[in-house]
Amino acid sequence: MTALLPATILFLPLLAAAKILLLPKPMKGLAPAVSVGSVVLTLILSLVLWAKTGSDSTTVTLGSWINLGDMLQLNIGFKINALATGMMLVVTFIGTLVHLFSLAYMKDDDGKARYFAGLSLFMFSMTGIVLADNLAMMFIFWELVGVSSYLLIGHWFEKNSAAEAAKKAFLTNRIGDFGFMIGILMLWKATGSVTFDGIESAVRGMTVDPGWLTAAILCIFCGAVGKSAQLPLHVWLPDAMEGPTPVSALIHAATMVAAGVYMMIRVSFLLALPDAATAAHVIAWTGGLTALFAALCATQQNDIKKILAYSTLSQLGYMVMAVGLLAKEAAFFHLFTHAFFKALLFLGSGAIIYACHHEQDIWKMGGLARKLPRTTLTFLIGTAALIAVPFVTSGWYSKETILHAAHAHGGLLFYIGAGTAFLTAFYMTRLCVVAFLGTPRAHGADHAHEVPKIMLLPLVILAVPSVIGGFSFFAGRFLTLPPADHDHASHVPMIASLIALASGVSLGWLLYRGRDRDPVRISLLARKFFIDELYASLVSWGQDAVARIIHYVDILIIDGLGVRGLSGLAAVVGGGLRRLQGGNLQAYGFLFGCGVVVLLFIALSLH
Amino acid sequence: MILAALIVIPLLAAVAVAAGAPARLTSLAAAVLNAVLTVAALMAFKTGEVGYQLAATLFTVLPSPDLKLSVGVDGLSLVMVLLTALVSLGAALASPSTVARGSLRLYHASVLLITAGAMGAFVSTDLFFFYAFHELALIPTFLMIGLFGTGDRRTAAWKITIYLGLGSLILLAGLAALFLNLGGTTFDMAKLTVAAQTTPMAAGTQSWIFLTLLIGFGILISLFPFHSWAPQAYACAPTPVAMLHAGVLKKFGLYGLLKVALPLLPLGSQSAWVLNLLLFALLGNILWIGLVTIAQRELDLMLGHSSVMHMGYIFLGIASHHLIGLTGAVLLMFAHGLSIALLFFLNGVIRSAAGTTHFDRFGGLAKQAPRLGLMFGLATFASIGLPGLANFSGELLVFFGAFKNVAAGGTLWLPLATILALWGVVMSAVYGLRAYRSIFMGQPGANPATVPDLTTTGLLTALVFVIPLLLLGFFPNLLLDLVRPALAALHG
Amino acid sequence: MLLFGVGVVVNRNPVASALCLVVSFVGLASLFISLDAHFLGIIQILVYTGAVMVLFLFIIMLLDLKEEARRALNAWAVAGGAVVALCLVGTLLHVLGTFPKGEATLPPLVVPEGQTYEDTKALGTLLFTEYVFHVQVIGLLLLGATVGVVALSKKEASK
Amino acid sequence: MGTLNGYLLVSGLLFTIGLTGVMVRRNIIIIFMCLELMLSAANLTLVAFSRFGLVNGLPNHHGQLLVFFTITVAAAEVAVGLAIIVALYRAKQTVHVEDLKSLGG
Repeated sequence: MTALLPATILFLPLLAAAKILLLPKPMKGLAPAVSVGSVVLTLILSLVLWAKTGSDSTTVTLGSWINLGDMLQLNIGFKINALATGMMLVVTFIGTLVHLFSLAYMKDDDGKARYFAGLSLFMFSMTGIVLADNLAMMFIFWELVGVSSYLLIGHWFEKNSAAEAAKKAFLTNRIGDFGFMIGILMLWKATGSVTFDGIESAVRGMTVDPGWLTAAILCIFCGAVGKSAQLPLHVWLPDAMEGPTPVSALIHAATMVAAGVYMMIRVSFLLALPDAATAAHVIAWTGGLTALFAALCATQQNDIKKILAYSTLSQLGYMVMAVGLLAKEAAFFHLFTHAFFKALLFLGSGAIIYACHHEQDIWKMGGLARKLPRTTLTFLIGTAALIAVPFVTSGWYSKETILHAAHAHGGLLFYIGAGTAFLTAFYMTRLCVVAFLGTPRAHGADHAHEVPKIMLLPLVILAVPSVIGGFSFFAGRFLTLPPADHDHASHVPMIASLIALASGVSLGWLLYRGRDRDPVRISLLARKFFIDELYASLVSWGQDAVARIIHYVDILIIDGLGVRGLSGLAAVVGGGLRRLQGGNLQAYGFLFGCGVVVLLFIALSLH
Repeated sequence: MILAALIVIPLLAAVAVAAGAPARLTSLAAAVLNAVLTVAALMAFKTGEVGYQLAATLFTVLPSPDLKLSVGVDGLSLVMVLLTALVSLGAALASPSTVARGSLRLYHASVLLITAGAMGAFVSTDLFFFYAFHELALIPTFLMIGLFGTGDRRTAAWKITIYLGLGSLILLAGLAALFLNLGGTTFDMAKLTVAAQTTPMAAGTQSWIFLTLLIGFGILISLFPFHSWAPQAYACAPTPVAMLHAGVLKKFGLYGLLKVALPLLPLGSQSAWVLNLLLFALLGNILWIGLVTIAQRELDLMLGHSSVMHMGYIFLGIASHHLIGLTGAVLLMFAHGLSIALLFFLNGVIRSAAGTTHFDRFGGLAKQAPRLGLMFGLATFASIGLPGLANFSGELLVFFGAFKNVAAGGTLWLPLATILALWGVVMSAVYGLRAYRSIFMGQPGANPATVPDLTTTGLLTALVFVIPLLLLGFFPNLLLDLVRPALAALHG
Repeated sequence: MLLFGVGVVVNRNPVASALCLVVSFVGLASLFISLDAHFLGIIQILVYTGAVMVLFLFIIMLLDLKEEARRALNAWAVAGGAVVALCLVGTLLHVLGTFPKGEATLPPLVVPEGQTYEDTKALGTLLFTEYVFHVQVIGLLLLGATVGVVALSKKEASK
Repeated sequence: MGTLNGYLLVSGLLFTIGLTGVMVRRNIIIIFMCLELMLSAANLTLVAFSRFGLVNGLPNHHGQLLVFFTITVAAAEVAVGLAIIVALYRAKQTVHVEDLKSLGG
């Protein structure tokens, strides 16, 4: 296979973004068309790529990015296998729908051209991550998705909250990338390669120092922690909801945040090494704790997008946990199904927000089921998939595989997973009951009306894979399903998740049916365990205060002692010399004479 | 003769401006001509060949010791010439057509003299003129800050004069010691390199001379703790001077380290204690100054500090003593030169329109000045090392290089220093984005300053920097292919 | 001659000092002539004793300088001067005492047959051949000095 | 007196006298005269060496030319110097160097 096809898929969105940027002002109206055109084309090309690849795995190199002879070669190359093509389909499919949805959602926005340029830039960067055959190239695009995410979260940059959220997202990701880079360097140091294939063959051929390996894996995992918003770098994701809702659906639900999981799956051969058991353990626990933590937070949020954001965190936690449990197929399976139903939920929430005149508080909605029946229906399908309604939804199958893996692994993680499933069912029921049932509690919801067709269309399209995405006849075409060994598997996970689902839904129903105000108030959860506050004070008291102190020290000591000391010395010496330069000609004459004599003596003594 | 013309044109233009030619037009014409000639030199340069090309001896000053004004470029100096040509073109575009006080002729003539001095320092193949041309560029710099600066310009001018004067003096002492210890018969850099290889000095002598050179060059580059002249000087300097000094003249010290100190003192530069000192200092640059930068509330001071901080990465590349790191350092020098010049240019635009650069006075500027916002964003992203822009490639190579040498008998500190330096990438993102956030995003605070959008000339100026940054971000090999053979020849 | 040189220094009256200087210069000119440097001797008399000294006297008259009031001599200056002078003299004597060629007496001049020694001619030839550039420079210098003097006095005059 | 040493001794003493005068006297005009003395002393040395170091049996005319130039420059110097003294006197009404300290810091 030549590099032409993947290269086209990669660079088409970049060309679109550049073209939008270079469009002259009067033609900025063409921006959406350019962007949508490019994304549709990449979807088609991705399908071609998927069809051509099948179950092969090939690596092709497009060209050299940095060429330092045999010292260092960083290439732009593509590792194309079923994983990559499957991910590409997810990205381009959801990308296309989000572009379509945005056409309506952003119709009246002033910065439409900027928005679509950002979307195209994102598609470019995400494609780069998916197709990259080496860590360096992945890191490049890793940073670039960060930028496009920054641009899109900060789309409404005049809003202080959006500006802050964009900054926060970028900086938090930077912290993760810091670790990622160290991990890349450590792996390069140990194996002499940055390509996945090179590293894989190297670690199979030799033993890497276990400590070094564990540290390297955990450092790489830092990148995933940042991008996939795992504890403790999760804080940016809920704030990222300041961005336009389609962006939240595409970037902060379906694709970019899954990039961390995807990356860990790409390097999962490292986790499978016997020496990496500790690292895998840490990863699994990080995922599990994030899942539980985020689900707890979600139960007390009132902003519809925040609830969904925390649920995203929680589901990502599942995936990361699966990666840590060495069940990479399960992780990718869940990534795949989650992408559809979470995109559906986000676009659905976008439609709701749009219909309710930009109202995001669920307590100011209510009775929407009657006002927006079709939107409600698709939203409910998404919810069903998320809370894993058995047998008929995609989420059920993928979540089941993860719980199976956790159960097989044994220990506490399985119970955490089950508990999270219960919480998921509970908070989603709360959301649906409060928003869709009852009577409108505010003006916006009262005057809500069904959204335009172009917004509804993506919802309907997404509802299909949300349902059938988990069935093996569908999913099996796009990805490697986890080995099905139902004969030997215990039924404990299935029973546990059924119990969790039933109890969660009924508890939610009982608590929230017919309420106008939240009957439960747990400020610890509503305030997200005060982690934001903790970080804020850490930044302001730790970093900023230290920075200010150091600033003064810099002025006082270095500038003070250094420069003042230097100039002080100069002043003393100068003062001494000044006495000599009294302007008295005779003194000059005397000194001149002395100089002559001294010089004479020197000249004589030299002979 | 192309290279000689590169020096002579700005000199002639300076004389013409002083004599009464239209100031802005003449300096612009000289800058454009120089840029064209630089492109011609790039065309004429044969990539991959070792040694000086386009070499010429203009005149012999002394037959013995061998001292002559001769020019020539290898890949390394050609890159610096290109940088000088680009930044001086930008600076010429950014120079005003009227000045509030003082003489416009003096202003433009000084800018041209700085350009000529920088060009001369980079194309000279003679140690003496290498030094002398840099001094030629420094003097108008001091003058300009004192005469045309803003804010507390007198203090700033005195500080930079004393500091850089002292630095030059120490440098001179180091160079003299180097010259004498290598036989004292020639100033020709190529012959000195040969002499250093055939009759190496004792390791101890080398270490001491290297330390002297490191301090001398270090003061010029604002190596921690000799940095405190830089932020204030840049904050007070007129825009073209800040662009030229931060963009080009500061790189002279690094160029000197790469071209003179490392190849002539191979043992001295690798002796453990000198290396440890260097690592300590460069971490000071990155972490200490990084924190100080975070504390800044004014754009010009922040940029001044950030330019000090970024020198740390280049020093890390030099300290790595590995070809990867050295190549990365050169790429970073080039990229940083362009990005900081662009930032100072935009800072100048904001300052001249608003009269202040304090963050509290701004907000949401991207709304009223979208071009400015875009260019500033690109420059910020470049300087915090985002892929797609040249700085990232340079930083990446520096880190790879510094990490590479862990096993090659390098000191234990090197990997740790690399990791600590990597944290600097996070810090630069913190201050870069904070500045962007406070000035261009969010709601305007009380009493906001208004800044008009970039004019076409302004946009053109910015593009002089942005285009090469993007080009090298996507295709770093363009520059690496030039630099690598030269560095390989210099550092064996 | 040396005595008159001392006279320059010790005389309180500037006019007397100047006259002592004249005599001293004439002595010097005679020394030049005794060294067969006739041309320089004449020049010395013409320029120094003629032009320069007249200028000095003219200025002294113009400024109407009286005898110096009997100020207390600056003891430090005198002591310092004496020390430096003694040092110099000591060094001089030491050097001359150890200078072997110094004992040489005047060597006779070797003049080709049928010619007399004409130093003026020789100097003139040299001056306008080998040193013609230097003569030009000196000329310029004198011109500059003239202009400078005029400028200096004129500035005062316009005050 | 016919020896080289004799001439050098005279020259040296004359120089010393001049230098002493510069250091001891306070009248600027006399200081100026003493400077002329020192210059002349140097001239004497030059002429003496020129006469004693014969070239092809003739005195070294290059040395004598240097003396010629020195005299010329000294004349110019005297002219300018005296003009300055006059200007100074007009401004300060004094020729005593102790009263002329405006150069001091």
